[in-house]
Amino acid sequence: MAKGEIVIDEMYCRGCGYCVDFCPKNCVTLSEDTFSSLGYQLSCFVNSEDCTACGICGFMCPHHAIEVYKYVEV
Amino acid sequence: MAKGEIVIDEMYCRGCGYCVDFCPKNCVTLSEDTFSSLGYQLSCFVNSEDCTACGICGFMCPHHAIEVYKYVEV
Amino acid sequence: MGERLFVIGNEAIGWGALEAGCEAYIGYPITPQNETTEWFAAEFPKRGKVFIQSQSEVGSINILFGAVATGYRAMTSTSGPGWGLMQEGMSHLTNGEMPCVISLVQRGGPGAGTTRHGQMDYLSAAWGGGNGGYKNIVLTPASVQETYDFVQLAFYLADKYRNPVIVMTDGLLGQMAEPLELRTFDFGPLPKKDWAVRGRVNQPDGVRRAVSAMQGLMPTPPHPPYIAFLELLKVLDEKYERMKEAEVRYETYLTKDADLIIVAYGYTARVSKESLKVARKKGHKVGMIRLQAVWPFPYQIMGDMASKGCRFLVVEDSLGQLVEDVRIGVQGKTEVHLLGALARHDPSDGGMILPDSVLNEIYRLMQ
Amino acid sequence: MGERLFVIGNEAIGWGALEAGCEAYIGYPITPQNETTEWFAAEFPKRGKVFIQSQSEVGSINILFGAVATGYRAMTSTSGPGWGLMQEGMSHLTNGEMPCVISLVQRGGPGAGTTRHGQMDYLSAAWGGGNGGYKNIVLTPASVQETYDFVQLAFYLADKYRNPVIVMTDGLLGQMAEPLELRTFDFGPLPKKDWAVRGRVNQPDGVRRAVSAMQGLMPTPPHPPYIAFLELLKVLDEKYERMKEAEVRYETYLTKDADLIIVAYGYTARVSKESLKVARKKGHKVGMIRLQAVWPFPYQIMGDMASKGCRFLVVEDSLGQLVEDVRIGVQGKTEVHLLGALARHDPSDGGMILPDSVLNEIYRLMQ
Amino acid sequence: MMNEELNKRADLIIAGLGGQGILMGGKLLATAAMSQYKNSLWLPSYSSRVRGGPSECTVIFSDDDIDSPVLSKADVIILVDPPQLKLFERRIHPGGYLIVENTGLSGGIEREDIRMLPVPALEMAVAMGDRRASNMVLLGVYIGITKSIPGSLVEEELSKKFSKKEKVLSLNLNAFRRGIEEAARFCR
Amino acid sequence: MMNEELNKRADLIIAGLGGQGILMGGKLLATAAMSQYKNSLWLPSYSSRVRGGPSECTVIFSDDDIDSPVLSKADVIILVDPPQLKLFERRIHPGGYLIVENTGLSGGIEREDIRMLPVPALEMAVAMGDRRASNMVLLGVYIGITKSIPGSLVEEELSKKFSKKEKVLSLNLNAFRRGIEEAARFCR
Amino acid sequence: MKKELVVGLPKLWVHHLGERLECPGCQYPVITRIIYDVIDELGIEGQTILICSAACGFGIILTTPMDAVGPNHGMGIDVATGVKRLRPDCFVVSFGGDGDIAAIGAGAFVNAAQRAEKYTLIMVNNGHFAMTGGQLAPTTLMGQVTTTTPEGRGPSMGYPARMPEMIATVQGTAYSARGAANTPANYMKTRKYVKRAFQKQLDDVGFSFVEFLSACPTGWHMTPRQSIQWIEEKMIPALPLGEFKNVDSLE
Amino acid sequence: MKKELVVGLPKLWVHHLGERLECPGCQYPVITRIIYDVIDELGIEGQTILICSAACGFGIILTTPMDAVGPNHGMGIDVATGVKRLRPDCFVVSFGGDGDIAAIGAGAFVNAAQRAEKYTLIMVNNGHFAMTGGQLAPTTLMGQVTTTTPEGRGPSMGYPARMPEMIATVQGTAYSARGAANTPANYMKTRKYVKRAFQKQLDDVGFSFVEFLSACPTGWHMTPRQSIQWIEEKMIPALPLGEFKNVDSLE
Ligand SMILES: Cc1ncc(C[n+]2csc(CCOP(=O)(O)OP(=O)(O)O)c2C)c(N)n1
Ligand SMILES: Cc1ncc(C[n+]2csc(CCOP(=O)(O)OP(=O)(O)O)c2C)c(N)n1
Ligand code: SF4
Ligand code: SF4
Ligand code: SF4
Ligand code: SF4
Ligand code: SF4
Ligand code: SF4
Ligand SMILES: [Mg+2]
Ligand SMILES: [Mg+2]
Repeated sequence: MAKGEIVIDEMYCRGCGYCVDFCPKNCVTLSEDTFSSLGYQLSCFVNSEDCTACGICGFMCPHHAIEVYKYVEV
Repeated sequence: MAKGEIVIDEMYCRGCGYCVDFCPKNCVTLSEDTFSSLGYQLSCFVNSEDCTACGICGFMCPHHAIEVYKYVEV
Repeated sequence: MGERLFVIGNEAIGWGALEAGCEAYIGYPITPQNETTEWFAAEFPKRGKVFIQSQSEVGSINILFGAVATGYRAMTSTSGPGWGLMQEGMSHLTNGEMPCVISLVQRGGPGAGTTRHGQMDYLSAAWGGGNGGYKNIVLTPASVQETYDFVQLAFYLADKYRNPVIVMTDGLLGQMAEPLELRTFDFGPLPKKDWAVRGRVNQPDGVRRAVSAMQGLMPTPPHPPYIAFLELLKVLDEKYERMKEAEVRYETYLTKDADLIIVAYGYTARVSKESLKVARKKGHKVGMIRLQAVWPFPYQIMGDMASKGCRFLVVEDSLGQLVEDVRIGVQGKTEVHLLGALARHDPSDGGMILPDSVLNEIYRLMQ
Repeated sequence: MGERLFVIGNEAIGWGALEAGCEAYIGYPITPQNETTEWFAAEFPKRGKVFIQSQSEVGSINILFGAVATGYRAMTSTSGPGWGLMQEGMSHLTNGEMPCVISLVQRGGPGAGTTRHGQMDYLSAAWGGGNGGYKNIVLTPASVQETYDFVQLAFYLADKYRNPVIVMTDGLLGQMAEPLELRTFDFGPLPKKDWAVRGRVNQPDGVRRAVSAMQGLMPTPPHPPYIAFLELLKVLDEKYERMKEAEVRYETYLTKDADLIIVAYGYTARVSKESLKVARKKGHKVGMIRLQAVWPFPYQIMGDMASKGCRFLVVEDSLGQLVEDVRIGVQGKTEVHLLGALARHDPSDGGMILPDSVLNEIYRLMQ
Repeated sequence: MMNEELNKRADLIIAGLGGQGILMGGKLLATAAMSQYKNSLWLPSYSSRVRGGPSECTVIFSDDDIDSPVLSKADVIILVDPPQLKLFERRIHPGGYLIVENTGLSGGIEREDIRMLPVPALEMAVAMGDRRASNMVLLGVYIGITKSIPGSLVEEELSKKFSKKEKVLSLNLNAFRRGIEEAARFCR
Repeated sequence: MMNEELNKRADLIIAGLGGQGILMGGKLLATAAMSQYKNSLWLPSYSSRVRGGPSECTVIFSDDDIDSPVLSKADVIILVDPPQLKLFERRIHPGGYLIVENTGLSGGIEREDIRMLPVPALEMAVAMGDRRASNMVLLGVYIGITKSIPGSLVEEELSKKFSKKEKVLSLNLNAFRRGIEEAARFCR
Repeated sequence: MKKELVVGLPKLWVHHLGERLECPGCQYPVITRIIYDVIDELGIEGQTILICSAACGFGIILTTPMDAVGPNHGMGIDVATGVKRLRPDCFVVSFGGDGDIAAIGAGAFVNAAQRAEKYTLIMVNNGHFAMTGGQLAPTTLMGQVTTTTPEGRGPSMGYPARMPEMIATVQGTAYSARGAANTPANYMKTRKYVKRAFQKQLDDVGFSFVEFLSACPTGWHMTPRQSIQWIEEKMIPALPLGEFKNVDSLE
Repeated sequence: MKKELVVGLPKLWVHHLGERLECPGCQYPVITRIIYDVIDELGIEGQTILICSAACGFGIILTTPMDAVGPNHGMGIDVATGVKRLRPDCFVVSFGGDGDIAAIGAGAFVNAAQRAEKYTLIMVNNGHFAMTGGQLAPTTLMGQVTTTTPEGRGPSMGYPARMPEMIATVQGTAYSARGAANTPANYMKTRKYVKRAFQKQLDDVGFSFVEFLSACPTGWHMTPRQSIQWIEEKMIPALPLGEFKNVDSLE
C-alpha cells in the first residue's frame, strides 16, 4: 500500500532526470512523449504503490518541480 | 693564542649590541665613551686572545660593520 | 562657542565624522593620511563604534559598500595609490546609490609618486576615475576648521542625494595643525533610508529590501530599483543635474574690480591668497575664486568673469588638471594661465608652490 | 594582399598582437571581451608564447608590469569593472614608463552596468582615471580591420614613448565580425630597450638595470632614473607634450562645406556616418570628424571648424564625456549638442543609438 | 526589388531563440558572402540575462562601405520563432520579405508592402532526421528568393565548417538545398 | 622690530634633525599661542625617505588670518643643527634673528641685516641632566627675545603635556626658564 | 486519511518574485534550498541579510523574501564584512562562486578569516567561471577543458584550489567544510554542514565557510546525469568531502 | 701567518651604490645578507632579478648590483610572476613585508601558489606596517600595541596570520618555511631554508616561500636587544620556526 505520492509541476520540470535516478523505489521515469512548454522531456510518477514519501526526489529536484505528500491517518 | 680577529667599522656600527650578546667568547663590548659620527655608542673588540674567528658577530651584525679574519699558517 | 582644540587636518576629519554621527570607519594605512586611520582606531572602538582596518583599499571601499547598505553613516580615507585601487568601488557605490564619504588626502603622483602633498587627483575625483562614467560631489576645504565642517556637510549631502561624496584635501592640509572649534550644523531634513537592509522584520512595512551594485542589470524584487538599464541612467543623470544646480561652492575675494583672477583650491589657494594681498598692496588688481567644491564646478562665474575681460591664473600643484575645467568655464573668452607643479621651489618631494612663485607670476602677468 | 579572415573584433585584437610580436597576454574573464582572452588561451601557448589567466584585474595589470619590465611586448584586455580595478596599475605603469598595451572593450556603466556595449569609459581612459594624474594614448578604432591595425600601432607607440597605450573599442565592435586582412606595418625605428631587466650578465654593458613604479620617490642606482620627484614630472610633462604634437589622429568626412559637424568614435561613428549620408542626400550640409584617438585630442581642428561657424553634434553612447573635450575644443565659439545614451532605442541593455535617432537629431538641428 | 540591387547590398536579420542556430546560420552566410562582396558584416545580439531567451543577428553584405553595423530595418527577416511575428513585421523595408517558420505560426501580418513567406522548415528538418537543421532550410529559402549570393558559396562554407563531420554536413547540405527548392514555390 | 608687531603676527621656523624634538617644540609653542592669538598654525615637514634626516617645522601665530601655511622666509629661525647654518641664513626676514645651537657651530653668517644668537643649549641641557632638553632651552631664548607670547603660556602647556611625568616636566621647565634668562644676555 | 506535504517549494523560495533562469540540472537551486531550509528551521529568516555576488547564482536574490545585497563579482566577502559589523544582530550569509572566492576574492577571503569575521560564506564550486562562458577557475580540475584551457588544464595553469583545507589553517576560522549533492546522502551531509556553519555564526565563534560542489551541465557540456557522475568520479576524488575545521572557540 | 677574511660586507652588498637607512638593530639587512650570500654561493647573481616592494626593505634595492624591479606595496608578487614567466631562464626573488604579502598581497599570494609560479618569495615579518608608522598587520601578535591597536590587538582585530602554514596546503607550493635570526643557530637554519627555497626554483618544482621574523626596534619602541628578546619570547611561540612543506614534485 502506498505511503504517499508526489506531484510533478510540468511547468517547472526540465527533464534533468535526477528524480528518476535517485528515487530508491523507482517510482519516477522520464516519459518519452510528453514535453513541457519549454520543450523539456517531462518526468512522471509511476509505480505509485511503492512510494514511501521519503522526499528524496523532492529535495534533489533542482527546479523545485516536485511536491511530495505523505498519507497520514486521521 | 688567538685564532683570529675582528675589525669594526666605526662609520657603520650603530651600537645595537648584537655582536656583544652573541659572541660566544665575550670578545666584544660596547664602549661607554666612544660614539660614532651619527652619535651611536660604538662596540669594540676586547679579549682578542679568545677570538676563534667563528664569524658569528660578523653575520649577526645588521649593519655589516664587522670584518672577521682567521689567522692561517703560510 | 564649542570646545577649541589644536589638531592637524587628518584628525579634524575624525572629529567631523564623530560630530556627524558616523558609525563606522574602514581604512588601510597610507601616508600622508595615516593620522586619520589612527584617530579612528583610538576614538571609535571606545565609543562602541566600528573601526575596521581592511586588507587593502579594494577591501576598504567594498566593506564600505556593505556598511552603508545597512543605512548607517560610514566612511573611509586614503591617498595616492590607495585612491587608484578604490576606483572600481567608487563606480559601484555610485551605481548602487550608496551614501558614503571618502576622505582623499592628495599626495604626489603618478604611481607611488611621493608620500607628501600634491594636488594631482583632481581629474580622477571630479570626473569619475573609475569605469562607466559617474559623478561624485568633491568638497575641497582649505583649513583644519573647514575640513571638519566639510566632513559633516559631506555626510549630509551623501544622504541627501544617495551618492558618494569625496572630501579632498592634501598632505599639507592633512599634516598641518590649526585651532579647531567643535560645532554642530543643522543642514536640514533628510529622506528616510527606507531602502537600507536591516533584516526583514526590522523593516517598517515588513517587506524585504535589496540593494545592489548592479542596478539596471539585475532587478531585486519587490523593489526592482530600475528594471531597465536606461531607467538607471535617467535617474543618475537627473540626480547629477540636481547637484549641479544646488551644490556649486566657491568663495570670491576681491573679484569686483579685478583684472586677473586666481583660481585655486586647498593649500595652493591659501598660498595664492597671501601673494594676492601683497600684489594688491602694490596696486595690482588681482582677485581670487577659491573652490570649495571642484565638482560640481562653478562654470557660470568663470564665464561671467571672462566676459568682463578678466584674465585667469590657475594655481594648482599638478601638471594641469583644474585648469581644464577653468578652460571649459571661460569658453575661450580670455587667457588662462597655469602655475603648476613644475613651479615647485624644491626638486625633492618637499617642493611646494610658495607665495613668492605665485607673486612673481602675478607680476609677470601684470606688466 | 595578406590572408583574409572573417573574425570578430575581440579576435582581431589577438591577431594584431600576434603580428606585432607580442610575447605575453595576461587577462581575467569579463564580458564583453571574453573572446579576446579565449583567443590568446587558444593561440599563444601552442606558439610558445605566454598566456596567464590572472586572479583578478589588479593581478592582470601588475603581472603586466612585471612582464614588460623584461622588455618584451605584452598586453592585457578588460571591460567595465575590470577597467576600474586597473586604475592604480595604469598609474604605476605610467610612472615607471612601462611600454604596454591595454585593450579596453567598453560596456555600460557605472558599476557592473551592463555586460553589453557602451561608450562610458572615455573620461577614465583619456584623462587618467587613476591616482596622481597621467596621460596615455587612447586609440579608438571603428572596424575589425582598424582594431587589428591599431593594436599593432599601439605596441609601436608604447615602445616609442615608453608609455602605456590603450586600444578602446566597445562591446558592439568587439562582438561584430568583418573581413580582416592580415597585414604588417613598418612604423619606423624604435629606441633600444636598454632599461629592461634581464639579468645583469645579459646586459650588453654588464651593468645592472632597475625599473621602478616609484620613479622620483626611490632612486635605483646606478641608473637613478630621476633622483628627484620634480625631474620625473618634467620628463613626463615633456613626453605628454611630444605625444600631443605627434599623435593626434582623426578622419574627416565632408567637412569642407559643412554647417553641422558630427563628432564621434567607435560604433556611434559608424551609425552616425550612415545617417549623415542620408541627410546629405536630402541636401543637408553635414560633415563628420571621426576620432581615431581620443587622447591626444584634436582640439585644433575643433577650434578651426568652430571659427568657421560650424555647429557641433556629439554622438556618444554615454551621459556626456567626449562632449566635454569638444567643448574645450570649440572654445565657446559655437553650439555643441549631445546625442547620448539617453537616446538609446531600447530601455534594456540591448539599447543602442540607431541611425534613425541620429538622423532625426540632424533634421531637428537643421530646420 | 532585390534583383536590381544584386551585387550591391543585402540586409538580413535572423531572429529566434537561443539554441535555434540563429547566430551560426548568420555567420555562415556572412562568411560565404566575403568572396562575392567587398564588405560583409555579422552582428550577434543576445540578452545578457536570460538563457535560451531571444537571440538575433544582423547580416549585411555590400560592395559599398558598411557604415552602421546595426539596422533599424532590413530587406529580409528570417524569423525562426513565429510568436515574435508582430515585433519583426515592423522592421522590414517596404518590398521586403519576412521568411517565417510555419510551425507555431498563428495569424498573418498586417502590412501589405511586404511579403510573408511561411516555411515548414521544422517539419522538413524532422523529416530529414534532425530538427536542428531547420535553420539551414530557412537559409536555403532566403538564398533561393534573394539570390544575394550563389548557393554554392554557402555549400562551400558548410563543407569547410563540417569537413570532419560527414553526417552533419550532408544533413545541412540537404536541408539547405531543399530550402532553395522550396523558394521556387514562392517565385512562381 | 618684533615689539611693534607684538600681538600682531609672529613667524618662526625650527629646524634640525629627526630626534632633536623639533616638531614637538614647535607644536607646543603653537598650542600655547592659541589663547593669545586669534590664529595659530603649525606645519611639520619631513623628508619622506631618510630617517633621522632633516626635520623642520613652521610656527605662525597671528590675529589676522594666516593665509599661506608655508613660509618663504621667517622672522626668527631656531636652528638646532648648526651645519645647516648657510641654508637657513637665507630664509630670515631683514631684522630677524637666527637662534642657533652653539655646539658644532663653526663660522658665522654673512648677512648683516639679521642677528645670530648662538646658544650653548646642549651644554646647558647636559648640565641639567638630559641632552634632550636642549630644544626647550632654545624655545626659552626665543620667548625671551621676541616675547611673542608670555612664557607662562608655554609653561602651562608643558604642565599639561607632562602632567603625569613629574621629572620630565621639571627638567623641561628648568630648561625653558634657563633659556629665558639666557635671552637676557642678548637683550643687553 | 490525509495528505501531508513533506517536501515542496522551499518556504523561503517565494517563487512569484523570481524568474527561474537556471539551466536544466543546475544545482544552484539545490544549495539554495539547503540554505533556505536551514534558515527556516532556525527561524531566523527575518533577521537574515543575504549577500549574492554577480555570478550564475545571482538569480537566487530574485527568489527570496529576505533582505539582500547584490554586489559585483569579487565584492561579496568584503560587503558581508561591512554588513555584519554594522548589524551584528543580523544573520549574514554571503553566497558566491568559486571564481568569486578563490580567484578575485582570495585576498578578502583569507583576511576575513584572519579577522575572524562572524558570518557564513558559501562557495558554489562548479569548477569554472560559468557566467562568463566557462573559463578556467582556480578550482578547475587537472585536465578539465574550459574556454581558457582548450587542451585541458595543465600544470602551466596551476592546480585545483582547495579552499576549505586552506582556510582551516587560519586561526579566525571556526568552521570549514566541503559538501555536495551528488547523492541524497551527501545532500543530507551538506545540509548538516551548512547548519553547523550557521550555528557558529549564531554562537558568535568566528568565520564559517562551506564549499558546495555544484553541477553545471551547460558549462560542462554534459547532460545533467553526466554532470552528477563527473562530480562523483572526478571532483570528489580531487576535492574530498568532509569537515576540515570545527571549533567552539578560536583560542 | 696570513689573515683570511671569514665574514665581511656581503659580496653582493655593493655598498657604494646605496645609503644605509635602516635603524640601529633592524634585521632587514640580516635577511638581505642571507639572500645575497646564498645567491653568491649558488653563483647565480648574474641571472638574478630581484623584486622589492615598497616597504622599509626597499632600501636593499639600492645596495645590490643585480637587476631589480621596485614595485609599489602589494604588487611584488604579481610583478614577480610577470618577470619569471617572461624570463624563465632568470632567477627571480621577490622580497616583501608582512603587510605587503599577508594583507594587500594575500590574493596574489594564494593565487601565485595555486598557479605554481616558479619563483621564490621572501616575507619579512616585523609584525606591523613599519614604513607607514607602525600600524597593525595581519601578523601582529595578540595584545601587541600598534598605532591602530593602541590598547593592544584584541580579537575584534582578528588573529595573527600564519602564512607558511597556510600556503603549505596549496598544491602548487613546493617549499614553505619560517625562520628568524634571534640566535646564530636560527640564523644558520634560516640560511638553510632560503637555500632550499632557491633550489626548488632552480629545480623548477613550484612556488617557494620563506617567512623571516625580523626585529624592528624603532617600530616596536624597544632597544635592539629587547627586540631580539621579543622575537624569542613572543613571536616564535605564536609563529613557530620550521619547514611546513618541502616536496620535489607537485603531483
Ligand atoms: C571586477 C570584475 N571582473 C570580472 C567580472 C566578470 N564576471 C562576472 S561573474 C564572473 C565569474 C563567475 O564565476 P564564478 O564566481 O565561479 O560563478 P559562476 O558563474 O561559475 O557560478 C566574472 C569573471 C566582473 N563582473 N567584475
Ligand atoms: C596601494 C597602497 N596602499 C598603501 C600604501 C602605503 N604603504 C607603503 S608600505 C606599506 C606597508 C608596509 O608594511 P610591510 O609590508 O609590513 O613592510 P614594512 O614597512 O613593515 O617592512 C603601506 C601600507 C601604498 N604604498 N600603496
Ligand atoms: S528532478 Fe525535477 S526537473 Fe529533474 S526531471 Fe525530476 S522533476 Fe523534472
Ligand atoms: S518520495 Fe521517495 S519514494 Fe516517493 S517518489 Fe520520491 S523518491 Fe521515490
Ligand atoms: S652588531 Fe654591528 S652595529 Fe651592532 S654593535 Fe656590533 S658592530 Fe655595532
Ligand atoms: S668571530 Fe666569533 S669569537 Fe671572534 S669576536 Fe666574533 S663572535 Fe666572537
Ligand atoms: S551555466 Fe551552469 S551554473 Fe550557470 S545556470 Fe547554467 S548550469 Fe547553472
Ligand atoms: S622602522 Fe623598523 S623595519 Fe623599518 S628600518 Fe627601522 S627598524 Fe627596520
Ligand atoms: Mg563557478
Ligand atoms: Mg612589516
